[in-house]
Amino acid sequence: MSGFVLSVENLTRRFGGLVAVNDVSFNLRKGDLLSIIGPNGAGKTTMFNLVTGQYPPSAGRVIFNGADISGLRPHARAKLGLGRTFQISKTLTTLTTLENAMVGAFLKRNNLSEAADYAMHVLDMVGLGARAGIKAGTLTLSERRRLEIARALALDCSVLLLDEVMAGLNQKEVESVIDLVRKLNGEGLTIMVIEHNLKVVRAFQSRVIVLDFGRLIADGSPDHVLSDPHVVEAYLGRQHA
Amino acid sequence: MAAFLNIVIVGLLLGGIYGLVSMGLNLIFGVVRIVNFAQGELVMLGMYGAYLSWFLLGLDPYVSALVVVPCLFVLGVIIQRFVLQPLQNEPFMQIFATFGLLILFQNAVLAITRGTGYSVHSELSRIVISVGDINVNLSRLIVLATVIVVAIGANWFLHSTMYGKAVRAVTQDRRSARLMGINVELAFMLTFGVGAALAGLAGVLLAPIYTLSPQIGGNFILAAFAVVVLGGLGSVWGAFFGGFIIGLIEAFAGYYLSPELKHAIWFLVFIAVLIVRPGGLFGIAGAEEVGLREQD
Amino acid sequence: MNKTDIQAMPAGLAGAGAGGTARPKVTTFATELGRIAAIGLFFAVCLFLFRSDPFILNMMAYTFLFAALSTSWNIIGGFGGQFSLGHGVFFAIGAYTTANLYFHWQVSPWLSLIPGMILASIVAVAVSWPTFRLKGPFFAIATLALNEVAFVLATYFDSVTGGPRGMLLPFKAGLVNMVFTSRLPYAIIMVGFLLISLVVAAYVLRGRLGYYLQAVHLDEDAARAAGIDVLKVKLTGMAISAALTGIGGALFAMYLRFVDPPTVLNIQDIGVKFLLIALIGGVGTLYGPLLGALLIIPLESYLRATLGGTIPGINLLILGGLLVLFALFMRRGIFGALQGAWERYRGARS
Amino acid sequence: MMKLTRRAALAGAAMALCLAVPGGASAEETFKVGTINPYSGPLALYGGEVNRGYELAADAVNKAGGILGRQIEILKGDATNPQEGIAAVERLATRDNADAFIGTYLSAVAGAASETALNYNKLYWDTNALATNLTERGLPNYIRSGPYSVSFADVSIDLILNSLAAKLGKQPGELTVWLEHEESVYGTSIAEHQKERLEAAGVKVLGIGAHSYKSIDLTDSVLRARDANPDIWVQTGYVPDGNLLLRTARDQGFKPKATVFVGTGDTKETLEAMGADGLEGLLVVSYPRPDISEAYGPGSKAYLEAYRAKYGEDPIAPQSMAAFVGFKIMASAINKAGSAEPEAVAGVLGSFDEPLRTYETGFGAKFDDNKQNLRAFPTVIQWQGGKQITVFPDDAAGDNKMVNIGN
Repeated sequence: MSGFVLSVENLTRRFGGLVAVNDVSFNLRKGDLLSIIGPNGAGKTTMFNLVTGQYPPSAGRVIFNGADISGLRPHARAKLGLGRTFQISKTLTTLTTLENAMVGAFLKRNNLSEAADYAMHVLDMVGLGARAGIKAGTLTLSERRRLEIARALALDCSVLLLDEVMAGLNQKEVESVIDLVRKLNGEGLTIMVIEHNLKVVRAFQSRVIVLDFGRLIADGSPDHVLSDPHVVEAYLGRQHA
Repeated sequence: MAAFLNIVIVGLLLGGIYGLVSMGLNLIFGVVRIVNFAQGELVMLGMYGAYLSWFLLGLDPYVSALVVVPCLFVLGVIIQRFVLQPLQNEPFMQIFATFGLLILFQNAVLAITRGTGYSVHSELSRIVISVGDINVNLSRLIVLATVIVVAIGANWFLHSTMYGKAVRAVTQDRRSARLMGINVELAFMLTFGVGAALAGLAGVLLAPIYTLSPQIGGNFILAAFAVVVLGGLGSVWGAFFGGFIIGLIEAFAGYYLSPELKHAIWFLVFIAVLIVRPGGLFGIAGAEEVGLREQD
Repeated sequence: MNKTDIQAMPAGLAGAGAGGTARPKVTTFATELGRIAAIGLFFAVCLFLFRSDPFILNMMAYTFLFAALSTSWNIIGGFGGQFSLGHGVFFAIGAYTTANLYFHWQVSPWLSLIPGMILASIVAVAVSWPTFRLKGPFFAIATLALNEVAFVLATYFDSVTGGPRGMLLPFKAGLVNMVFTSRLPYAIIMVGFLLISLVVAAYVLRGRLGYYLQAVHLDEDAARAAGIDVLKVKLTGMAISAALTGIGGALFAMYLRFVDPPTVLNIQDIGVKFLLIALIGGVGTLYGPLLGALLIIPLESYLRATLGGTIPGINLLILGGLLVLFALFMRRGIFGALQGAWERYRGARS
Repeated sequence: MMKLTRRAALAGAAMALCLAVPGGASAEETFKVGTINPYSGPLALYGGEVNRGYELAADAVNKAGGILGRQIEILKGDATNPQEGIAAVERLATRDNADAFIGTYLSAVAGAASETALNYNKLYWDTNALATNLTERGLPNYIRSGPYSVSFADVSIDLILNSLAAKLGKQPGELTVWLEHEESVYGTSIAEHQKERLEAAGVKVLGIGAHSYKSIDLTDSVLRARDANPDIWVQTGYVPDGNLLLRTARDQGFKPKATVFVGTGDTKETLEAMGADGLEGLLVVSYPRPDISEAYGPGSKAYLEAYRAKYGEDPIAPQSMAAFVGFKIMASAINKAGSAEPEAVAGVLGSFDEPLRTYETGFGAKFDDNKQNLRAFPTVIQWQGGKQITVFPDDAAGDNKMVNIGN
């Protein structure tokens, strides 16, 4: 348990007969940048939602900063510092960009201007400073993604969970988000990313785990993992002689 | 024992009335995902329609259905097209709009009739069938028969006709229904039209039983909500069985407990169901969730 | 150099982070207090001008009362998006508590405001705790049912509420009894209540609870992801809103000195009027309900005075029409439209 | 009757002269009477009917010299709930400086409106509100000339004890009664008083049933009454619940020896709902109708002619004639007092001692210290062949006879 920010122990989740997540265990140290990949339906999102508390695990535990949070509801986990983003971005459209970030900043701050200042700081970090005053409904897709990240950061989260944050972005936008993630990780933020874009995973040059049919089939550096026969098989299917 | 049997009959007949009134409400919510707070007023308009056709054309109410029901259908289409369609993704504003319609219809009729308590004549409503100690008024029996026919008809329509399947597809997921080439807006207009027509039918059949007043819609809408929530929003059988359950509860509470408290009792049942099983007995699982997801 | 100076700093230095762009101004509670004070002053002048005209004073008292009640409803209905039709129940609780304490134990209405508020909040929380899981129309239906149950219970429990006969409060003039012969003191009390509800609403809106309520209204999942306990936030908003509505009920009871179920629990006269005013003024905005009340209440009594006698129901006919038109074309109400125009004007200018 | 009005006219004329001389109030300035009734909302029909009674009375009084020598002007104040009652009185008192107020088809409105009128020291004369507490609260400016719920209850009990008992061939002690009433203040207060008087007379009250007038089904109320098998079924309520009870009773085969309705059930609305044969024999205690005998209600025929002449139809409801009479008593009281100030009018009330059968409704005028007219009683009609025939009290009935009771 020493030094792990987040550890997942034998996590399992069944939906009726289907075992979406099957006995998955891994640990996350402070400052790690972990990518979770796997074919569609491998259980990535289910595992992600077990960590964020969307639904309780059928078995196994989620330990966060040493505390067992398996039973906590999503908002309680967010309070402890587990920030997350949504694949379909959930933007509070009638509020301004700044106010969206302020909703997160209010977690640790009660004073209005303090929350607003910190929200501004966070918006600057994700490069949305100039767009702070406009209604969030008018932001572009990639800007909305950045706003989601900003809202999570505003919680002073110690671990950031990104759910397919690159989905739907063009190449230039993907690169700018990759730089952002690497910058945040560089500043010491532990990040866990769900991604199925292998180029992104290579760009992160950081640890990768692979899920297939709910099981953890590989854990290591991108080069090692991507050349692992099991992983190739999982992605491309069995290679017939 | 006779009293007990009598109360059961009274409860079933009352259930028929509640079922018929809430059938339209349930159809509209099931497909269009809108709770029409003005449904009671549509029933009231049906009643006044029956009176008008009796007063002007001398039609017996049961015949006037041929005139009143189509008119209500057209009114329903107009309401959906011009009032509710623009508010498709604004559940908040939908409630405001339907409440505005409620006040509008009620006071328009009041302005025209100055609140006179009209009654509709029908030879049929005089006939009473009595079996031993139990007496049943024919017009209530007609209501019961109608609600059974309508429920079976609606069920057959939704399940075995092509158009019915299209409506059910729209119920499950508008986006994919649209992809399948179903004109969703048209489906909504027609469904709201049928919902209003059912209200008109209920109004016509209830006209001989009640004294007309512009406010009578309010008495029905509360019962209709209790029925659809208990029975399950969006399901035809929900309104059907829900009606009988509420009818029986009211009849037993009224006779054995006290007539004053019977309204409070089925409201408490209503709130209990909302909490324990918001989807209702037959409703689509988590109807209250499904109902409200933004389906563009 | 205190906080406000930072905002005025040139772009380069502002913002807590290095190289941060200037933070756009966020309206604070302090600025709202200034505006509310200005409004209070304006109404004080109006009261002074019309101090000898009881008809206008009566109209103003009634307008201020309903502006305050609509502002209170707006806290949970507008900010939090919980469409409640049951606020008439909290209004009635306030009215009956004060009437009972005054009638049976001669407790001064000023004192009985507190138990009235507390009781209203307790009932609000107890009732909405189970129903808050429901969304939009379901919650509205449950509150409609609540209003109906309250009406039946108020009629049935004769000993507590005076039953259908209602309670006629004796005429004992005096500040302590909150009973006066002239309309001016009542108008002053009502404007006081309006200012209190505006201050509370402003404090909520320009603070954490206000942002949390709006987040809950717009997207509950996003709110949970931002660490918001959605149920607790809704209950807090409802408790505050119900407490204020309870005060309104108490003042109404002393103003009328008569409380019976049809008067305090009438859906169209009380329950629906709160949200009708809020919608037409501007749901979810701070001053929308005030604007709505200033328009609707005088309009309604003007219609009643002129048309009421001739064609029965014409005044409600017009209000019903307004409700539909505003829901269709002016969803953000008059205040929202003004705000939109002001932003477009400011946007175009800068 | 004549003696009084001539003296009043003389006093009025004198008053007018001295008013005119100082050139203050010009002679042709009218005496404004604010009429407070629901002219909108569900009860608009009945509010309008009461106001018609006032208009007819104003015409009559104006012909006889008006009030305090000034012609009367009717100002309508619409109020469907207490807060609107306050607003209406405020408007009429300040904007149109009404000299006196009269009204009220709704008791709740009467309470609030009369207290507001007190603020302006204006007289509030009530002709139609029934709630007992309106006079018992001792408001200095509130006088009621019409009957109140106790008088309705009393006449219904007198009917049972003095007429029905004999017709059914039973002593009061052997009679059994079921009291049904709608649950608002109107029905409850009448039913309670009926119960007291019946039990005092030794009659067995088998049960009291309350119901909401908005109910969709009243079968349970009817079955409870039928199963108790009373001789007489008494119901106090409004038109919607009354009609539904009658229909359900017919359907359920509940035929008590006598059915007595109190307050409503005597209008075309009930006839339309049940048809003439459905109503045959139903007794209704309500305001006296113009068809009462000339001996009991002198001038009632003239009232009917005046109503038809002015409005081109028969009275919609009997409430208007009671309003008509109440307005005339108010006019004579003000003229006698020489001023419309509440204390002055209250002062002269003691001098009123007109016997029953003085006015068109058969009312007399004698006020107790609560300023309630003790000689204002409703009469009882019976539906015979689709017509409302006054059958009780006997002298009001003239030669009309009660039919098929108990046989």
